[in-house]
Amino acid sequence: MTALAELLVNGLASGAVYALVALGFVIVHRSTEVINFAHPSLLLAGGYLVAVLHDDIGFWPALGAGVAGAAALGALVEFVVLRRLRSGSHGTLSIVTIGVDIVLTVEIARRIGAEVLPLGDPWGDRVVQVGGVTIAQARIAALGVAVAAITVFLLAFKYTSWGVAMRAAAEDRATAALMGVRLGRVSAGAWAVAGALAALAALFLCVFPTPGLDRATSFAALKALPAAVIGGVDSTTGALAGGLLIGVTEALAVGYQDEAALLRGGFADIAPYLLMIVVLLIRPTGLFGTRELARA
Amino acid sequence: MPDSIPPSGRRDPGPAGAGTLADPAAPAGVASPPPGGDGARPASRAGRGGWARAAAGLAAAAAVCAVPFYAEAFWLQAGLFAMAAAIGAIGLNLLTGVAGQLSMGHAFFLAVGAYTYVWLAAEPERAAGHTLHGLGWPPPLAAAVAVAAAGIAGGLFSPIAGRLRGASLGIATLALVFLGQHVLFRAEAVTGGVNGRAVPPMEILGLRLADSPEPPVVLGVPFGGLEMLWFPGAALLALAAWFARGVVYGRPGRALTTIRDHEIAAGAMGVPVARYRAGVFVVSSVYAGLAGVLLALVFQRAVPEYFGLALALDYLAMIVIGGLGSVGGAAAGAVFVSLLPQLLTRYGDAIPFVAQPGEEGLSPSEAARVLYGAAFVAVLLYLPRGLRGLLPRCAAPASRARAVRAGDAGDPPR
Amino acid sequence: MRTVRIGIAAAVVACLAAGCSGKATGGGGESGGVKTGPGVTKDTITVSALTDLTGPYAALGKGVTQAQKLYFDQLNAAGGVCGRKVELLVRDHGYDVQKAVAAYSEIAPRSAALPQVIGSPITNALRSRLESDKLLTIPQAWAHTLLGSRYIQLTGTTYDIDMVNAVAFLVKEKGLKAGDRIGHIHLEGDYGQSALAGSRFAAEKSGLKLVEQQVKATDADMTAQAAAFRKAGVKAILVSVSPKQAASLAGVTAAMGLKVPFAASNSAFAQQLLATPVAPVLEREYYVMTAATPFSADVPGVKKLAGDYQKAFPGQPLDSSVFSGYTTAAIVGEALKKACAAKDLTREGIVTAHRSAKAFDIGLGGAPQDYSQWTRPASRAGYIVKPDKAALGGTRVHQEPAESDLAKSYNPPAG
Amino acid sequence: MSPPALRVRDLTAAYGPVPALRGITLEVPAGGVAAVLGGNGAGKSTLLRALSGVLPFHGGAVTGGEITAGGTSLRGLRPDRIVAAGVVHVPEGRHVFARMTVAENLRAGSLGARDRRRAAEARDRVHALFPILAERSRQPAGLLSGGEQQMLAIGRALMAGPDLLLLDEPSLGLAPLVTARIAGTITEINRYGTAVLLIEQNAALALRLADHAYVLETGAVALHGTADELAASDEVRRRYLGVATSGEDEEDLGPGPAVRPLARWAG
Repeated sequence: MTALAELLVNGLASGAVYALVALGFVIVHRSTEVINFAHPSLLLAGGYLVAVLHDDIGFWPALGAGVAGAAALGALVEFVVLRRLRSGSHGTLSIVTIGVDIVLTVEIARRIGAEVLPLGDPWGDRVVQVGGVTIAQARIAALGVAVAAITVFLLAFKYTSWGVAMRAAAEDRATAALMGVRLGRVSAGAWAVAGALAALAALFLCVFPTPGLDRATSFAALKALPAAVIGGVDSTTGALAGGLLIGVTEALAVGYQDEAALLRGGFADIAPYLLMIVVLLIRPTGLFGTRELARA
Repeated sequence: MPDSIPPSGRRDPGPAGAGTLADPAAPAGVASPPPGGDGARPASRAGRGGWARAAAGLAAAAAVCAVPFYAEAFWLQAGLFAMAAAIGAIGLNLLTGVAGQLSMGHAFFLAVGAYTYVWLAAEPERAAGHTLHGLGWPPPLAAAVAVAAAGIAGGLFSPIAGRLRGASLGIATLALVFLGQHVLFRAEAVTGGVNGRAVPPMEILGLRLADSPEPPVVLGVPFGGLEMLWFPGAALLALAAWFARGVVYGRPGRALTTIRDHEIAAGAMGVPVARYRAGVFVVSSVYAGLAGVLLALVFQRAVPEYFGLALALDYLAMIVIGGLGSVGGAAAGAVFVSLLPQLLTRYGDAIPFVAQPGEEGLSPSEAARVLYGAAFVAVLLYLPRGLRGLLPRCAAPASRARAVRAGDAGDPPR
Repeated sequence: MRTVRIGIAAAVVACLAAGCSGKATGGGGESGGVKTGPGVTKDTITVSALTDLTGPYAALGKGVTQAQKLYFDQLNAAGGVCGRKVELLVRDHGYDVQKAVAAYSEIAPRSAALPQVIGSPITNALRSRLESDKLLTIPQAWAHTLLGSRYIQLTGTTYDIDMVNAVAFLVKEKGLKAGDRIGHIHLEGDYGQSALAGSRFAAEKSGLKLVEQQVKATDADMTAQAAAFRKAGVKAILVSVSPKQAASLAGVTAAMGLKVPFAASNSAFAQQLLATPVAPVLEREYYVMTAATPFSADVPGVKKLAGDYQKAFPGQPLDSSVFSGYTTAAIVGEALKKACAAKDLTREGIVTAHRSAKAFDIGLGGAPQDYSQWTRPASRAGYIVKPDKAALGGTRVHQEPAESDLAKSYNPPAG
Repeated sequence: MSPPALRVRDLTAAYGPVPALRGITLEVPAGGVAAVLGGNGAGKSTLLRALSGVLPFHGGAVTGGEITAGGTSLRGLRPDRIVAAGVVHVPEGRHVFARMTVAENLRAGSLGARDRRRAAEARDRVHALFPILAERSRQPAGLLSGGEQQMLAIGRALMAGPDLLLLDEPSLGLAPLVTARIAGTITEINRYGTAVLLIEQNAALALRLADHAYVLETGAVALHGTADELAASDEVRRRYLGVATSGEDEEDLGPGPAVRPLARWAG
């Protein structure tokens, strides 16, 4: 029973990190209907900035710089690449982000080289024991930050002008433009927010229980992709639910691989994708994705 | 009905829309040998232009035939890789470029083709500690069935594909790559697991297309496996390109473009949308299967590691760089993407910004990745029709006008 | 239709005309009384490395390649082989099978041997070509499934042997006994599978119950695996994953209060980990099974190598990749010298010369290696080293190379 | 006299190589109502898109001419600048944000307003004009009826406090009763000083609401004049009012439910 609880708690905690990444996908998708395949490189960039800066300026300023830097990089990508492609279809724009990701990832990975870079976080390898369940402090922080970030964005989407503009643009770009919504600003804003979230996610992907940032860190972003789809690519709530679901599924598949032969041999790694296919078969728009609302 | 001369907001004025309905007499593209004589051309064109074209085609065919007599193994192999890639890319372009279904799972169907061939053609053997199954079929039969198997795999997936659009479809197909690789690693009895498995050489009419200790000498040149594979490879590519052009410029192509641009309108016009969507998925998988078989034959060993995400993205890059929706473009993109890293690695010493192995700086592989990623972005930004757009004669005003009209259907609901 | 027929005819003519080409039919011949083959000219012998400088094994590739450059520079400075300079041709494949195969077909026609091939999948993909080209090849991989080819030489112990020795060590020194549970975390793929073959054999022989956890190369967080080990109540953990994954596992188990010894494959440790927060855990109870002599060992040849390497590549990490690169280059160098003495620098001659070494030892520590057969590992004895921040190269010797009785009774199934 | 709410001179526009507008010249006086009539494909929607700067979203571009509104040149401005200049376009087919609530739709309408502090004031006015929007304020807009959606679309545009409202086919697809209700609102809006450029296929309705009217054919102005002149013209009567050429008068186009369902131009 304790074992199950521990698996669940740890699954939720790593799921929270996936949720942060998935939220980045969702925000860009909501405002521009583009699946941002360059997200992994934003994540790597944010993590890299924290890793190289924390020694000189301390962890918290470095984290701020990482978040700001990744946000700026996101906005820059939007401004330099995507904005010039305004006429392209969403599919084309999604494809172009793959190219952006390749270029950025090669450069950052080259800088990281073969190193494993610690991020100098304050949590270290401290853990909390609750009734026999062990959980790393860093993971509790991740859970807290993810829930907080997602709540903030839910509220912002609902109540701020920025949120209304973003939702309007997501639904109908031409009409939003007719309302005086500045589409460029909306989509650059979305990219910046996605970058900031990616940097936060990078932080939690690279602190305990992992030793630090290396060039493979960005692969985690690929696990968040099914999380975003399972939740529904245009739903912020969905990002949270999808992320947690993936985290728990993975933890359970790993934890019980000894008991069930099916789970053995790396099943945990494909479980998110299997789950995604099942969800898509039942609900093509994902668990929380919006269907067209119409009377007809 | 709204004002109807103008095209709608939904049409993709960029790559896809303009690329698909270009002048049917446009050249097939730099890399694809002309599709077998003049069968694909409308009869009215068979005037003087027809002869000129036939002559150009013959020259190209002759040039292709001459390659194995001159080129060293490196170039033959690179060429064969490019041919296989071109076949796969043409198939993907039918699906993604023409029909607008984003697929990031092409690598999966390549793997189905490659491994089905290996399994059917191989004799049972023991290797690396496990027993490998094999049916020992004659290789040509095995290849044909492998290609069909890839098509069937596509058919099985098409119900899922039919339910999804755009990026969601892309991600679902991405899942295929991961699931497929998982199965390849597990199904050791068929695939050989991580170590992969030797690919039985093709045998046509008793002739083994493989290296042998005493290679047959043709006109003074010893013919190894690569030399011999060159000819069927080129023929298959020509056939694949010819058939794809028929699809693109014929009724199915128009139906698919209409579905891509206006699915609801297409349905209303009586186009059987679901059937076309499934059909193009199957056709594209068949192409992938064929490419997979050819790749396996060139590799001589099929290793699951190869059929991963990177390969799937490579194929997407090929069609984007070459030009969405165009057969010649896909082939050109395939040549570009598959040759670029090899050339940079080989001639890296002579290129100023590329560092030597083991030195600091941008290594050849990195330079290749950066160039390829940048080409990806630059093509979409500045060459919406891809490499193909660089060719003269492609931007005939008449065809553009047609493209505009075909894309029109007012302002569809979002 | 007429056009088509004319077309075919013209194509045939063109093909025939093409026949007047001068495509070379490969090297070979004799010069100065020495038989030569591809890759050997009057004044140079070319050997090639297919390495990974940009992919997941970039760290390994860089160290190996630089060490090999160092070796061949030293060899050439000492007069080369057979009056010829030995040139190392390096091609980076970034761990991509297709690039590697392409690079191979470029370099193979002008190479006499391959002192470095990184990546099991790549070695496997090239295997049949290597055999038909008769190229002496030394992969930087230690999966037993690569055994069984006359042309492919694995150096030192294989992963399975290492794990057999590891279990023997844990039983002997860490007090594991029959009925205990022992965990083994391993990567999917060749490396993990090979290690697993050894641990399964050894666990069964020792009456231990093996708890297996497989992970993928992309997994970074080992919390779930650590929890599973704790749940199973393992008394020790065998580690055959990437260094970063090993660090995560060690960190989590320590934080969970699961204090057990770790015995790791040589690829599950990297010096860089000593800069991360898990360093103290690794220094406490982490043992690495390796055939490579640690640079802190008291072996004159290794001390000299460390000095030379640091002079040639200042500031570069000194780890087992350097040792491995240097020794594998030396194996090829020695084979070339012997082949020269036998006046046969053809590929077959080089392989024959290499295969005549029954107790290869060039003063770099470790157990002598037997290269005369290829279905068994060259050695069954490896060092057991411990991470140590203060030690040169990050590790120090915990136990000198020894062949456990368990390893003696183990016969890996050759591939 | 204040400058006209809109002045268009020799406006040309094209979709790629296909010309869509060829030298349009028209004017909407300050506080006036002008109507544009024309068949399918005459370029009416293109004209409005050109004025509001969203033609590029539809693959087209303005290729020549001048557009000024209240003395400001609009040509080449981004849509948000045009909104800020006081010109707001209600697109054909309404295009309410279906997934957002009615209140949020109205809020979206105020995003481009020159003075956002007056959003509350604007909302009160819209609610007064369309009480149903206040009632349904928390419902998703996609669940409104067609007429309610049209009201929302107009209300949303009013949130920006426009000087000139560009209305594209407000009666499209609506029942006669609803159409009359919308027509009444347009007059009401105009009474508060907002100029209106109205596109309608329901020519009778348009001519009743407008002071001036223009007839577009294949992208060019074929006829123009005061609404009364055009209503009296044989050609307009025949082609747009569905009336046989007799001198039958149009008196029964009176307000309210009495509007006669007119034959629509090949819809």
